[in-house]
Amino acid sequence: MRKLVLAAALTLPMLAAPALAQDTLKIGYIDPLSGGGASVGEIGLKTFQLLADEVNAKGGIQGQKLEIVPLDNKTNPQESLIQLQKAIDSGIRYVTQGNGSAVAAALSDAVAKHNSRNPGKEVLFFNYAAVDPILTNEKCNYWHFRWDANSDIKMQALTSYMKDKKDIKKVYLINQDYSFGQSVRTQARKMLGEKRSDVEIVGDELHPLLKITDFAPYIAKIKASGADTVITGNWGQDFALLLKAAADAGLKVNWFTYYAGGTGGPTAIKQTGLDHQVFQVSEGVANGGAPGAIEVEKVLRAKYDISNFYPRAFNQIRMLVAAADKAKSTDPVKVAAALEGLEFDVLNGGKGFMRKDDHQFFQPIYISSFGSLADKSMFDDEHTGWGWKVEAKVDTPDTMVDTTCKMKRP
Amino acid sequence: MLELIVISTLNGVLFGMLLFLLSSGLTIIFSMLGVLNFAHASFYMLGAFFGFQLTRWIGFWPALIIAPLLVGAIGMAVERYGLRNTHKHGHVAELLLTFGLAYIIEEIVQLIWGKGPMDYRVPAILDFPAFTIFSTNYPAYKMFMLLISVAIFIGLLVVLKRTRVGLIVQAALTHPHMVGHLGHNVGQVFMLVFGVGTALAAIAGVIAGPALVTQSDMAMLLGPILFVVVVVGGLGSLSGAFIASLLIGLVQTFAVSMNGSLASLFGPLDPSIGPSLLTDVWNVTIAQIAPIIPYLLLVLILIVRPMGLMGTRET
Amino acid sequence: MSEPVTASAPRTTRADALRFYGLWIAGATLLLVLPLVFSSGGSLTTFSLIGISIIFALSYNILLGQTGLLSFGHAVYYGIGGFLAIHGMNAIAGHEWPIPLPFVPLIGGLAGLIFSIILGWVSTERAGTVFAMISLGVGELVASSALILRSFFGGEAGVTANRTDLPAFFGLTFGPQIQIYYLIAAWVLISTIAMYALTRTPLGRVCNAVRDNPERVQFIGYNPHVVRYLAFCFAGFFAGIAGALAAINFEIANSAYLGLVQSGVVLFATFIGGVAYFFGPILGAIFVTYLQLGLTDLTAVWQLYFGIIFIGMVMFAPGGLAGLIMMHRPLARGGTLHMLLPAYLIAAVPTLALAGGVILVIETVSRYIVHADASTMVNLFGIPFDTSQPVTWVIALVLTVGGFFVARMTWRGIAAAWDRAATAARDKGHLA
Amino acid sequence: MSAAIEIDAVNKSFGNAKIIRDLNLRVEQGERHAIIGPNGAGKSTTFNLISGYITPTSGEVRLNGEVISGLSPFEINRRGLSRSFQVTNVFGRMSVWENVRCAVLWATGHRYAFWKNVDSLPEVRERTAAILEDINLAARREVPASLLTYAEQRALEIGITIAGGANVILLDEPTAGMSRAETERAVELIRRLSEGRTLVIVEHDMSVVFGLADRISVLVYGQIIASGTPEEIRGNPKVKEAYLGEEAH
Repeated sequence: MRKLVLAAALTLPMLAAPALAQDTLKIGYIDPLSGGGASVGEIGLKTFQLLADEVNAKGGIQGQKLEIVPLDNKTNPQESLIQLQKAIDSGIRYVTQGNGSAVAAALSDAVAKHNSRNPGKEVLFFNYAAVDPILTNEKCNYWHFRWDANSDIKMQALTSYMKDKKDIKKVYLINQDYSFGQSVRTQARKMLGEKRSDVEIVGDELHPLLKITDFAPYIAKIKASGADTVITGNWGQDFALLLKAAADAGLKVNWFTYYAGGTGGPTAIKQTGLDHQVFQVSEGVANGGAPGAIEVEKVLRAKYDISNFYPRAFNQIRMLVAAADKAKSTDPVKVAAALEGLEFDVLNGGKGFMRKDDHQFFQPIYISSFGSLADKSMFDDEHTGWGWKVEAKVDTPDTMVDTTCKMKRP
Repeated sequence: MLELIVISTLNGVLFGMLLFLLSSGLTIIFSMLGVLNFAHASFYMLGAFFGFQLTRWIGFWPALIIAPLLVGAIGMAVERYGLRNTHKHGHVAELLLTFGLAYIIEEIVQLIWGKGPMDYRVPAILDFPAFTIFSTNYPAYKMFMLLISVAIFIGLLVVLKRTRVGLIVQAALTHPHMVGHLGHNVGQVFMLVFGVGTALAAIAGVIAGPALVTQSDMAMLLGPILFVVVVVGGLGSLSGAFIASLLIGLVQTFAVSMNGSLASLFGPLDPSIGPSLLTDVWNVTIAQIAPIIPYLLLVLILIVRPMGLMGTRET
Repeated sequence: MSEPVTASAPRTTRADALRFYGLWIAGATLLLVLPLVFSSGGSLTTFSLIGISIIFALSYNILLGQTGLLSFGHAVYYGIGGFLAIHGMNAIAGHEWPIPLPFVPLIGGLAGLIFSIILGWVSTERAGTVFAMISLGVGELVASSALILRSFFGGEAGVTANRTDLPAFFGLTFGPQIQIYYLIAAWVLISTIAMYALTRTPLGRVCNAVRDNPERVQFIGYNPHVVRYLAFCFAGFFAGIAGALAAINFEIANSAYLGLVQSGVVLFATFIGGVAYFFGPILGAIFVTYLQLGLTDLTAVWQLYFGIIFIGMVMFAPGGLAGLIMMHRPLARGGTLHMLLPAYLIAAVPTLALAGGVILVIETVSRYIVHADASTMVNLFGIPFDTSQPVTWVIALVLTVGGFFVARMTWRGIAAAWDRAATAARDKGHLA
Repeated sequence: MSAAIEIDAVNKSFGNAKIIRDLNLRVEQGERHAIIGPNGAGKSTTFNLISGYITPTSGEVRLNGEVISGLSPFEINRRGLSRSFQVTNVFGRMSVWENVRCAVLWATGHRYAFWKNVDSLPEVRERTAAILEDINLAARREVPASLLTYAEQRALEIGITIAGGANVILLDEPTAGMSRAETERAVELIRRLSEGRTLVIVEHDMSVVFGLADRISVLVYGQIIASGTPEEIRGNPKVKEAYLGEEAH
């Protein structure tokens, strides 16, 4: 028991945060910075730090300096809540997170509870990459804002594109067996059915998340089904390994993906030699030609040697500044009100807006394919010499999906 | 359908042989030293990463030789300076040492190579389809993997049957307490056995690295399956490990190619039943539960036959 | 309960009894006043987590320390307790049952107990390696099943509840963390007393016998399988309570509760604390939780330090922190502890240098490789080092290598001093 | 009244090796019975068969008339048979006091109780204390068993064996490795403790055997070749040839 006192004495200086200086606005960045997801988390952190520099160079937010506080959540919901608590305890009023819808759901829930129990100390949660639709539908809440297109929106855009591709006849769905993968699969079935009832879904596979080391058996199944197109929400190693196995077996199909651009993805595509046969649905790539995006891409590559994975992070922080300007305050409650319905010129060109009903941001969505580059000035990825090429743009109105959210406003 | 069976069988046997490369070393180490090496899959991972790095520097073929030697040397050092000193604290302490070691190796690999997947490629000379069956290619590299594992399997048999150390190992497999009577060089034999066991795991790592993903979590993914293999086969039984490796390799490969569920067998449930445990169980496909089948098998085997398929010892 | 922790014979004196009860009262008082001394939100969170971890580690020690069962799947019962507590809270709120929050941990405990009763009989048939492997298999099985049985486990996202929806308890709503802290503290006290009491029962004693020699136990009338099974059930019960408290604290339960990582952490905590003494896991839980929370802020490679500390403990101090402390007890009783002091002080210098060197090597390598683009400055004990400078590499290597050789010499000095002190104590009749 | 132990046509094979061949043995109530025989004759195996450590391949073992072959060791123990081991087999990390107390618990009816404080059970305490007095370890009660001297451990082994109050006691070479003086004390102890109980003892030391036993059985190659009083055994030519004669060489 004596040890307890000692430990407590040691704990105190560490967790008792210094009084927050009024001239900085801190955003708690809650994402993995150690463990399996760290490489992704670090990229996000660098992106946000770049953004903070940008904002501060222009005089900050309402005169306050913007600071990003990295908080390592080890991609674990429980750990995220500890980090959230830590952030709140040190006076942070804005948190952002992106990796893992499970984490986002936990954070969203915790932020809502905190805000209802601690009026006057509200915290806002900015979600930059967790795409489970549930967060802006059944589990929506007023304090959560999402800048990434959720998976339904992406599927809406993807199927809008596929509608006119008459060579697509047999589609195979392969997804990770968890909430995101399941929503991809359900929506693909539903939306394809609505837009292309002639397309046959010849396979619908759910495989365990991040546990498969050899996708050869799955590829054998795809091959046996005679599919000409595969739709997958797979990310990380589940994507890289899937493509690797496909290349090994000589499977020649078109791949419609959500996350082919993630770390390791471009390398895997290049290895398989599938030139412009792997498509990705996203809010844009620098090769799309928007001047703002190109500029940012250059800075990120020069400074950190990473590509811009998160154009939405730019939309997010710049919109925060805009909302604060509109509200003439950085008080989270006022900023939240200002954000609702706010329109914004997005990084990759075009208009987007934060829908008031569910706090989901809508923006133009691009379908791009990965392969050899016609133009030398274009960006390649992961030093493969290949890069993204925009195939189609789906404008904001065509990406709209309904929401079941019944927002409870304070 | 037939092509699915042929391809799945080949893949299953291949995965099984890889498992055997690891489980054989694990089994021999367990028989000799009485300790289940929790870090065995970590040596497999080290093999893959060393293989990757050496391939970059000096090419794949030298790496195939040197990486296992390096890993074997590390294994010997672990035995000499780690396990031997911990032995006096009992088997639990030894098991915990290897448990901690698995943890540290993963962290060091992450420290050096980062957390992302490595760009570890199949050597160009083997990068072609070996044969095409019903329009599905089977990569030559996988045939090469199969060949290597079979060659090592045969080599292992020869060593066990024909050499002095092999005889000692065999004696240890059947009569573990006999190991104590080896005389003054028992330490050297232990060290050698640990070195060879970890080197075998490293060979598996070097050849599996390009075919599967070379990433810092590969040990964590494979480790538990490995224990399933040695326990299902029977702790301390080489033939059991062989059978269990193939069994689990095949079962896992075939399971993913099956879409059957209770719903497809008996028809869907009445939709008026809302989401519940029943609907979960009813609708889950065999493919979905493929990765947990080994654990189900483990628990079943241990209930029915606690000493494993071919085991003679109960603990 | 009439004796201090380790004594065995029933020679209870008044002084012993006083000391014994004094210890518990001191513990209770400490739990009571802690938040008054450290009142920041951060400390409350930390204390709450430590409390949960203490119960969990103590429950694990019923297996490892008391009965000699090395489990790699203890988190199953922790997680089940957590999930049932969440579902229980939702059910209570939904049906407006008059059950206040402080009783919810019992739901978790019972859930853990029931699952142990179901899974335990098969698991405990054998001890040793087989038990360890079954626990690993069952752990993986349940953790993976959690992702398949979505309606109950909520998939990746887990299940949430709102603890303030439950009926108030004497005006307490359990919204603020301070109320949760006291709820956890109360359960820590209850569970600790209960688990200590368990060690003083006939079953608790026979558990030790099974740990030491399961074969012989059969020849004094006991079925070791039954003994292991009962111990397993108790461990499951208390793990369930810990899981329920975690669920109450976080208001969420997800599959990570059940997983191998959680099982590994409790093994670390228990072992580092020391399995041979009842209070060992308490120390371990405090230490490991503290490291988990604290190291993350200081270094990106905290898990590596974690592993190194663990391996160091396994190799050099298998008795854990408690073992290290209790080693000194005979010397303290004999009044010869001071004889060690000079040797300790001399050894401290090179040992700290060694530790500093190792830390510097790790941090330098980590900065050099992982954060090549970020700041190259490492701040060690207030001294800044630039990892891009060769001089830092040289310092790190000199500290590590030099520190090791000098430290090894001074450790021999400790051994010699120990012998002298022990001999002196024995002369005074304080060592067996 | 039935015999304390009856072994009826028991065989035990390990693989192809027949260790026990058609063994028949009868130990009467209250008698001190010694089993002697050369190394490898199957003496320890016989004990293992009686105490349930191993089960016979064929044949039957009866305790007080009840068939016990096939039962678990703890079931046999609960029926009143207790045994010691040739290699000391105690609870190493527990104190002497704890060792004996654990052995007392089942017999005093406390079994798996988790609702009683083990320290406030007077009959357990008294019985443990009495046994410690009996085996002369009262002064060493706090010492962990693994730190005892060899002779002390042997005494503790006997203490644990008799603690449960079994009326049939099997002692496997209780004096092995002891000095002459220690052996004498041990024999005295065994004589005292076996008062009013049935004792079966395996022993190499002939002075112990002939000093202690009421009856002696000679086991050679898994078979009893002779059974009788010490005098009968001493005069038995078969025994002389097979066993005593051997020692004379």
